[in-house]
Amino acid sequence: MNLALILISVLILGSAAVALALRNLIHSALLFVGCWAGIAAFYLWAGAEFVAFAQVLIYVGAVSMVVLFAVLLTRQSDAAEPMNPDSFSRFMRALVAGGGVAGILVGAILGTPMDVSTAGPAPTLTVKEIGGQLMGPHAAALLIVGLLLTVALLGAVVIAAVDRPEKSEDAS
Amino acid sequence: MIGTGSAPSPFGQLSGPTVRKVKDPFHGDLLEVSMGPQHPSTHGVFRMDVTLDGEVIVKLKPVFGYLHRNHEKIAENTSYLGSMPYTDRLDYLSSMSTNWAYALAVEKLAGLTVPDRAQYLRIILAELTRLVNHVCLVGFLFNDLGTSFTPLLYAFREREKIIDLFEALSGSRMMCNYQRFGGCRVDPTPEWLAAASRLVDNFPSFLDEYESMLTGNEIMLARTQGVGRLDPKHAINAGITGPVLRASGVNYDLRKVDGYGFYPRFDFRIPLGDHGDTYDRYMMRILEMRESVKILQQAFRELPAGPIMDPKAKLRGFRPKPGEAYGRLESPKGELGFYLLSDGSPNPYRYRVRPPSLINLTLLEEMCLGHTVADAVVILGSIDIVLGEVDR
Amino acid sequence: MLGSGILKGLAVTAKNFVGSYHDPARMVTVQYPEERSKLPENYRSFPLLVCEDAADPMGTLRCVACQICEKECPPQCIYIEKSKDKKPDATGKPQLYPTVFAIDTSVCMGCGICAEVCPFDSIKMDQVFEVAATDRFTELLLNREQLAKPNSYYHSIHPTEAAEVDARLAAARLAAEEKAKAAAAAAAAKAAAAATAKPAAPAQPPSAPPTASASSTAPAPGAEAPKSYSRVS
Amino acid sequence: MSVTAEAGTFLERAPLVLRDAVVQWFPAPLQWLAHHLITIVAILAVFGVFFAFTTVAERKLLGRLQNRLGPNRAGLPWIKGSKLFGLTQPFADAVKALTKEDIVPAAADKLLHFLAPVLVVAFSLMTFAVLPFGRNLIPVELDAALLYFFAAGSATELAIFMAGWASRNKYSLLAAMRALAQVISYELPLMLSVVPVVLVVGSLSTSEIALAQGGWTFGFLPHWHVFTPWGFFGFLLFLVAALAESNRAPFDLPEAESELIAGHLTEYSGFKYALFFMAEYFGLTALSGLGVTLFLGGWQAPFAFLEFIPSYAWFMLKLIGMIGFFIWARGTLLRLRIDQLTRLAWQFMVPLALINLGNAAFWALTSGWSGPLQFVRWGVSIALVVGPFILLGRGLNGGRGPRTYRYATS
Repeated sequence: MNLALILISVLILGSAAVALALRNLIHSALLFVGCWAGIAAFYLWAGAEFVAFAQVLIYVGAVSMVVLFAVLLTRQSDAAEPMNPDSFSRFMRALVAGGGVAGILVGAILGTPMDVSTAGPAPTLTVKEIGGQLMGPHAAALLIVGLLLTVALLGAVVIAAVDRPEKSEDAS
Repeated sequence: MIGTGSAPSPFGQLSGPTVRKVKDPFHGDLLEVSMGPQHPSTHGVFRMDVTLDGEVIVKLKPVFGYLHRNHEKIAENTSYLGSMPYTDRLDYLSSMSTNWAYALAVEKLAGLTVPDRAQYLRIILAELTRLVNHVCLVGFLFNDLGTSFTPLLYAFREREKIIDLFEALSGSRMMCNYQRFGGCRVDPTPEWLAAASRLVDNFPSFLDEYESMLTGNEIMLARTQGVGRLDPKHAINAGITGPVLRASGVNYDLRKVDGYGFYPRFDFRIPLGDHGDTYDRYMMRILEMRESVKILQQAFRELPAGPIMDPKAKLRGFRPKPGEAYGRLESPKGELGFYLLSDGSPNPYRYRVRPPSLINLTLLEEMCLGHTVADAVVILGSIDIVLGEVDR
Repeated sequence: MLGSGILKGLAVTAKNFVGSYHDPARMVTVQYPEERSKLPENYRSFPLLVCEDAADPMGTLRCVACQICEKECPPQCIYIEKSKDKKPDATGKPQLYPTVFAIDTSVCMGCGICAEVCPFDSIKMDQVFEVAATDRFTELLLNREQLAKPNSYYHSIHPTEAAEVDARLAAARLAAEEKAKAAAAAAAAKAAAAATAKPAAPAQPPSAPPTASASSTAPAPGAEAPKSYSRVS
Repeated sequence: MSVTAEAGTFLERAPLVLRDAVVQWFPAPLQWLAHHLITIVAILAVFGVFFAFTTVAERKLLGRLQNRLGPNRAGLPWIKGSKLFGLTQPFADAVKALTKEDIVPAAADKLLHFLAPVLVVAFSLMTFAVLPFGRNLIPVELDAALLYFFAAGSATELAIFMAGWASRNKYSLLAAMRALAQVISYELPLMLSVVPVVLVVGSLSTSEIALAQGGWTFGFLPHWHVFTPWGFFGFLLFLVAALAESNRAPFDLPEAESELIAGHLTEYSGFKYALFFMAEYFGLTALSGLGVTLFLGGWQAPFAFLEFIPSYAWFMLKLIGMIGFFIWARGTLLRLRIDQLTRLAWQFMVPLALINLGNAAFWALTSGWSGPLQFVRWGVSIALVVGPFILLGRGLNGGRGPRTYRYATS
């Protein structure tokens, strides 16, 4: 196993775990940002520059802002201590649910035929070819994602637009 | 949501806080922000307790008194002449016209007459002070609008020339202490008069350059037009005077109404605004400066020779007969009045100043409701207050 | 068209930028300690006591401790203590002189009223404005030694005003001499008359010179109204 | 992927020759590390001094705009009375910033309060990695260089938020939210004004973009993008968006002294405040560098016969020109209110940037036209942009204009 890969995965998993354990929401949100940066480092290690920079731009730039704003704007009542499971049956049900999800994920990973051993040199892919691919065969997927994002944006605007009466003095 | 349109009569408005009840969770609680007294843009020690709903002002309480120096009580224990230097400290941007207002009140009290040359000199100095004051105001207004000092320094470059004239005449740049009861203290030399008229002649070219730089500026239009609208009825009820009142379209200028001094001899016009917003108040000052230049040019042409002091006037041991008098004039900020009650002793029994800045400040809240914090700063700048006069 | 106002603004600042290199009207900085702009003659900062000659300032002070300026000063920052004995002043008449004459320049606002009301032209306004001091009570409280400045210095800072004052004082001194001569001549004539009628009556003692009554109404300053007081030695 | 020194005047190759010489001293395995370390040291040295003299240049230029002299008294430290026209002013400021006490508010979040200035400087410095300073002088030859530039640039928002939140101060939090609203709403126009260049050149790599602007028609008309209608208009949009992105001039809302004191920097003092100041200037220099690369022909010489001057000198000259414009704008323009600022972004800049993108597409498609069709091409391209500009401008200005005033008759 490659030293860099170990380092990056320790960074990602470590920051995610600590983020969950912290009580201060802002600190955990910022640690999540560290985790996303780790994923970007992972892409860089794998040689996919375009995806890595897109990851940093979108996650570290924008999504982190959304998370932090959400944490700030929602009412934080101080009474929110961690809910420890009050009865044994709740604990068991939580274990079963968690275990089930974990099982499905691990099963999927192990099930797919990945010939890890013959990982050839990373294909040198220029941005132009990625562009060509996106616009060519995968154009439909790109357009759908674009549509999805616009709808999400419009939804956000509708929620945020409070029906303030048009201020009279801005009538000029 | 409160817009200025729905504000009730000003006195009702000022009594209680009209805070909206919080109903839906999205509108969080209101943010109480205290701006001042030590704040870069409040023109001296003046505080505004602003209650914000997000960016919009819901309630604004002006707090002043930090510069109170007990001016009127001190005046009751000083001779009439002794109070004259203190009047410079009232509105420290226009000390010549404040001196004249005080001298006017004392002359009305003691029945002194003023020779013609002194009357002309008083008008020349009052109009020069109006130029200084309006140039300062316009400079500070642009500073509040956010330029990094450039328009302010251009304005101050012109102000320095006029202030140097005051220094050459009265001995001090801002604390002139120039007028006396019955005339003026120093007779200007011909070189002084030549320098003053040269300055006045090329003042309009400075104004043209200033206006070309800023009056058409899109950001200026966006930031000031429709901001801080003042309704003429409210202005009259609150006793507002000066350019702030004329910007709302009310034709009230003491130079025409009272016709004190030799003003009826000069022809000049009074600009009036239609919208009463910050842009109109800014343009009032610019147009008034152009009118003052016309008055000054006529005054320099017709300045007669002769004594500058009424020979009967006594400098010391001045004891006006018991009685009262109220002398007022159109200072650059509005109607500045001095009420004097004499009991025959060398000290006035009661000495009261009608400060235009303080009275123009009463409607600050009504103008700022519904605007953002940035607008409140600009509206305050457009009212042109000087804390020396507000707090006395 | 949107942006034209902004472009005009940029043009004006560019003109000022270029102008600041060649047009003196657009470069107003005076580099203070090295370059100093000339002070106008009427400029006033703090009072000074005029003395006739620099050699013996305390001896030739014009001030006669009449304390008019102390009473008229609005912030009351002048403190005078009269002397017990008298010494002859410029016109030879014995006058009091101030043993203590202190001005608290941290209170004084330089309004010039003391110079205006002084009937003896002994206190005038100085033009010194670099008065920074480290201690408010000792260094800003000027006593009469620090306040006294020779008449020559007064001529250097207020030339026209000093010339007027000197002319007036000279005129007053001349008037005093004529009166003294006239009084002496009258006394001599009386003495002669008395001598001729000496056997008739013993010589009367010369009539005591009428004491000078400094009229309190010092006329307003201004070129044409001469000082209305007269002194007879 | 080291770039070897090749043909060109000696001055042109000097930095590369020097670097290769130094790299030889190191043992083989460490050579790639030395190679990159030298590049980093070079960037830090050059742009550190450039930042220092930008601050002095700003104060002197603003001074000259305002009919006064800028700082001119800072001299050499131990030589009494030596006045070097203020050239050593920045070092005096640096010493002052270092010696000033660094106050951390008691309630502040110590870790984030310390981390914010560090991150903001780090991210704005990282954007220098992809700027082509000279013919072969590009620190990191990346295929997706532009995307990297914007990724590093957008990470500074995080640091601004940290600064605002960690100070535990009502004003700085309010100002941090405003700063974020401004930076986020201007990232879109910034990127949209850059996309036409990528469309025409066909690559995200900044060195290729700079290379594509080489060559001159008739020997004196350079092929810079700014001399094409879509390029000129894209450059204007880029300028306005860059001004907003670096919190300067008409958009310096967060530190608007007339409102919220020093915005999210209220609780910072001493060297941390100087770091924020430095980060703002690095961000400004990086954005100007990008603007120069995309629109003003990067390190290309303006005329053929001026080719002998080394390419990095041209880059620096254009950079100084652009920063000069930023300072000039700061000395003249008023500040916009927060709602006008965001309305300008969403209602004016974004639609115009999209129209300009269409215009660039039109320009790329019609590159084959020649003869009289050239004028038609130019005419259509200009009309495509000026028309919407006037319409949207009238909408934005809301019928506002200088008013005429009546005079009292009585």
